Amino acid sequence: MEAVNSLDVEAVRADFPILQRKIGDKPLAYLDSAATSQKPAQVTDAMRRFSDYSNANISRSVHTMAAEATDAYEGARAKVASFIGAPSPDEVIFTKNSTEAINLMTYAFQNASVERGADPRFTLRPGDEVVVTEMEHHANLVPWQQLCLRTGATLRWLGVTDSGRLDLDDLHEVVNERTKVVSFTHVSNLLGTVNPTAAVVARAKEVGALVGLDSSQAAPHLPVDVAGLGVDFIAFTGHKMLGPTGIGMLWARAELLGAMPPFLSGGSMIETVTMERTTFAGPPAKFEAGTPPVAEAVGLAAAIEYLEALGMDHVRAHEQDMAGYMLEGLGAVDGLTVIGPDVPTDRIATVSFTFADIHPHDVGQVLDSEGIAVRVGHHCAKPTCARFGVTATTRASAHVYTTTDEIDRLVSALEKVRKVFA
Amino acid sequence: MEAVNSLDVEAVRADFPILQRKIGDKPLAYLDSAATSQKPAQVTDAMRRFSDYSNANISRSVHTMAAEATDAYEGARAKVASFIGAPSPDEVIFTKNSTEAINLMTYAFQNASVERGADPRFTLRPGDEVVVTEMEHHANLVPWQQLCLRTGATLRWLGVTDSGRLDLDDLHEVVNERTKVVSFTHVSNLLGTVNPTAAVVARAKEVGALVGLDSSQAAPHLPVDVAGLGVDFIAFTGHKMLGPTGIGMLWARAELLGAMPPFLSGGSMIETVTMERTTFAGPPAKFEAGTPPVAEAVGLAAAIEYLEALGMDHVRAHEQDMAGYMLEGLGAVDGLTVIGPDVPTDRIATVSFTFADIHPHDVGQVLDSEGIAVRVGHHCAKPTCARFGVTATTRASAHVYTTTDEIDRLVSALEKVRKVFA
Amino acid sequence: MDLDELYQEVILDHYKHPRGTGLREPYEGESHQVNPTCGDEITLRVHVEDGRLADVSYQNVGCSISKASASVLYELVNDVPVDEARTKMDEFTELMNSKGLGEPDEDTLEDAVAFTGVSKYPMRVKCALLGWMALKDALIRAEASVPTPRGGAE
Amino acid sequence: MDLDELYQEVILDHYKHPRGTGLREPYEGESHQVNPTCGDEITLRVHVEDGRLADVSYQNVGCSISKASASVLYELVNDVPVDEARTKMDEFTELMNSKGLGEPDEDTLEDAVAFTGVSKYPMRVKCALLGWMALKDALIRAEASVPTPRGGAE
Ligand SMILES: Cc1ncc(COP(=O)(O)O)c(C=O)c1O
Ligand SMILES: Cc1ncc(COP(=O)(O)O)c(C=O)c1O
Repeated sequence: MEAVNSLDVEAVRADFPILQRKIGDKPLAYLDSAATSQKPAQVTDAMRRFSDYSNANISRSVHTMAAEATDAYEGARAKVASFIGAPSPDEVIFTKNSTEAINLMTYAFQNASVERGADPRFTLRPGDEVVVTEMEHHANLVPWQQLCLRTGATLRWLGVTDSGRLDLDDLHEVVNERTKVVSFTHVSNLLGTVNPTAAVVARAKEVGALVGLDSSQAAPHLPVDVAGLGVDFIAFTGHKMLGPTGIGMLWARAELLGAMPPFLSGGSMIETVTMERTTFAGPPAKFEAGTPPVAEAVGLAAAIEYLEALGMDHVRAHEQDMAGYMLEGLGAVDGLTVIGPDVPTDRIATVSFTFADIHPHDVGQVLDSEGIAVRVGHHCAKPTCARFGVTATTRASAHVYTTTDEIDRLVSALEKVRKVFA
Repeated sequence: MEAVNSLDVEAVRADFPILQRKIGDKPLAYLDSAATSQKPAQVTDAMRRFSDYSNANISRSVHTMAAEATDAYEGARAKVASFIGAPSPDEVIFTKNSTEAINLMTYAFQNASVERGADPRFTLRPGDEVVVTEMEHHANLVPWQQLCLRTGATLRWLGVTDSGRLDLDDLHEVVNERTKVVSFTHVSNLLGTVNPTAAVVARAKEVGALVGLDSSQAAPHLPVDVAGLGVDFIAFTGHKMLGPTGIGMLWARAELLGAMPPFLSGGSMIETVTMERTTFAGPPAKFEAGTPPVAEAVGLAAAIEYLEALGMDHVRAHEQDMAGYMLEGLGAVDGLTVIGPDVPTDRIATVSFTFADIHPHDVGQVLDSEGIAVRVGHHCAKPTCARFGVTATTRASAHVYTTTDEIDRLVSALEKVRKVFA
Repeated sequence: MDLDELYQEVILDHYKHPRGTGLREPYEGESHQVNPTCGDEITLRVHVEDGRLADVSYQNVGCSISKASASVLYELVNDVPVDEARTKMDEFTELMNSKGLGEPDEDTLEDAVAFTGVSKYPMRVKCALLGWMALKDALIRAEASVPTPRGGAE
Repeated sequence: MDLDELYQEVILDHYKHPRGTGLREPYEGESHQVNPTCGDEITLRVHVEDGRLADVSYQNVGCSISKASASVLYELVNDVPVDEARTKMDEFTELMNSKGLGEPDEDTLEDAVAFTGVSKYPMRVKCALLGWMALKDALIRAEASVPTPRGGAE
């Protein structure tokens, strides 16, 4: 525990109207934040204010509301940039979610591979290699698989140890001079592991590969500093960091964005268009075709302000406390096996487990009857499940509003689960 | 005027909080609905209720809120399907906007053209032709250009007459046995023209080409019935039809969606995933990778309910009245030239014009000082501007909340514009 | 959240003591189905003789609902004329789509009436239907004489 | 919306009577710039002789702000040492990014101080800067001796 947990969780909870909800006659214990977080009133209020006062399309007109909307949208971009220590707001591309952000990268490779004069860093041919890990969310696996299928490149991956850590033993073999890009998860959504990015990034740089992170589960819980990480790109998503659905982000180095071919095309990403031919605007516009999620950007900016006001160090400390408390509580339950690191070091409070022979669907159903919301299933990480010999797990996950009391309720409700299926 | 305009515009206006706004000391006259429409309280309230009560990620868990969120999201899909007369909700794909919906189609062709065993209707080779028109929004032009560039197919287009109608004289030459797909705008966002879809669709079918519509400007104002239109796909967008930003829609025939390769890949669109290989879910999931815009779908459903409660026939009648009133008012302004049809038949109340030698930026700026919001520029339709020998126009556009009084204010404010720049 | 309504005694009993499990020979149609949201799987075989389902055999991984449903399926359609099995399949599917409002016929659906409560839980309806989807598919394959072991998932 | 603050007399005068228009020879650097949001364009040439901007010539399509700005640009930098022109360019750019808070030096920026009001209108700042972007680019091209008429837009 690096910092003292000084979040005033009760004050935080007062900002989240949904936490007052009851499930049947039981108060809600929302332990499914890794799937999507709840949103404080500050976020929904900001969006409502925007809709009711300044709503307009951006960048394209001279009227007052259009100027206000453009300011709000570009202000959100600047807020994201400063949140992750990006040198310039122009390095932040708004997408609809993390998944689109990652696909934007894979299609940069795919398109570069069929276009003339493309930057050679993005052209893939048979013999070239792409590296991921065995603990990826499908969002950072399937797009790279598809890319390899369409270009003839080879997909390779780093394994996972029995304790749920990245296996770096064969790092030098897997990431080698044929590797053109390494894309790996910053924090695993199934195992909760915070990965040792430095070693992988250093090796990628050594062989001249591009390297990026899926920070979908990192940005909500840890300070993320792209300069310090030394990576070329990261993807993350609004709805997991107290923000709205419908918005995600890709950050990439300016120079890289300049070299990448466009992905989605259409309005607002062009410089000039004739029937015969189009030239493109520079980044970030180049990658933001069509009307962007304007109100969602406003909500995201409010979410980041909220996190910043709490202080990301405190957010992290609370997360680590919750991780420790969960591991302790769950660890004491008979017949329960944690899948993932069993210590709170380099880990978030997202804990997957199996429980006796009871199927996670059934575990989740009984927990729901107690008002406890957890996620059950493969968590969009089927290969990680397969690695641990299961088809599904039950997963509890925390955020800034999570209390030890909610975790206690989870632990004791597991006894009820056992009773039903014994 | 086919139906009597029986919208109670004052009652409608009371539902739109933003219409109470002042610009400086002038009441707002929002005549920029073609860029983005305003949202009634019913829409923002529905989203707020969802956020504060049922917010959860969809389809992936068994807890109560996840079930409610899934119901809300799938309910929105069913609502869209019935709004456009689609035979099944599974034919509706949620995207982030129209632009993504159209790119989903163009990437289906691009991906099919490099994948083995793809449906031949989607494979493009040199010699194959793609047809658009000279009145496209960039969203329905640039993606097809890029597709042609990447596959070697040829882009062709139907022209526009001096009065702003689709030129069908060479329809049989432009759409021919080499044509694989025809994608054209249902209603022009610059000219306001409602296109005669039947002739083009019939010819496309005759030559065995797929045919689709960009209905971004149609769905907000006219009843749209996909069965009656006889097309293979249509794209449209939430924020122009009283709904939120961050959500758009692609409708396509079920059989076609089944035959198309996936576009974005990641979570929720898979059937099974190993490190080596992925198989995909059926439509619509297949095309909805990642966390979708859940709250936005809720808002969109509320917007459609709102439009349905008004009645699309009445919405259309009001639109046509506004078109007639605008054309009459603007037509009487000295030195003003309408670009587009000068009669309200087959036309929406989106009227572009040039005014003396005064640049649209300057027109728009002076109008803004009178509280009147119009759009100025090329409206993401540069080739259409070029066709009429201008680089930009001023465009006024209406929606259900537009009054004749606002149009009167526009007309008289033009005299102020003239005074400043005379 | 009335748990007892969902986890009826009958369901828990079929879950704990599934009937007819195991993959058996001979068979004319086989289907493999996966529930993509949770990864649950079933492989189901049908052996058709003289218009009867002479054997239905299966192997599955899944939750109590999907396992109980497969067990009940076995009881309902094993050694039954194919037409009658199809009728039961339609009845059960209808019940599952009834959102708790179905009024099943106990004479034809027997133990399967216990699934009425499941139909109130949209996230679990897929679990209950997984085996039946496999049956439907396996019957089609048997008829088309496509006995190769390929299901929707591969 | 104080229109007079935006459309100052000086600006309207330059708009109605632009100075120095037309494309002239000789020139060492030419730049073509487009404002992608509105389609406004300018082609601007520089003729550099002995470290001076011996001629700045241009042709443009655009709004009052972009036309007046190009005309003022001509007055400010034509027949001025290149270094001094660059200083004025930086000063003007800074003024445009000042969001209405800039306090321009009337001695160096002359008529251009009238653009202070424009800097409050984010949508119009690009209009005011279009000519200056062309000047910057044309000077780079002149120095690199890349006099080919290619601008950012082609
Ligand atoms: C005709 C037409 N097509 C496509 C679009 C693009 O819609 P969106 O920006 O929501 O993607 C628009 C609006 O901008 C339009 O008017
Ligand atoms: C690690 C990780 N990557 C990617 C994603 C995908 O994010 P989204 O669904 O917002 O695209 C998620 C969450 O679902 C995730 O946990």
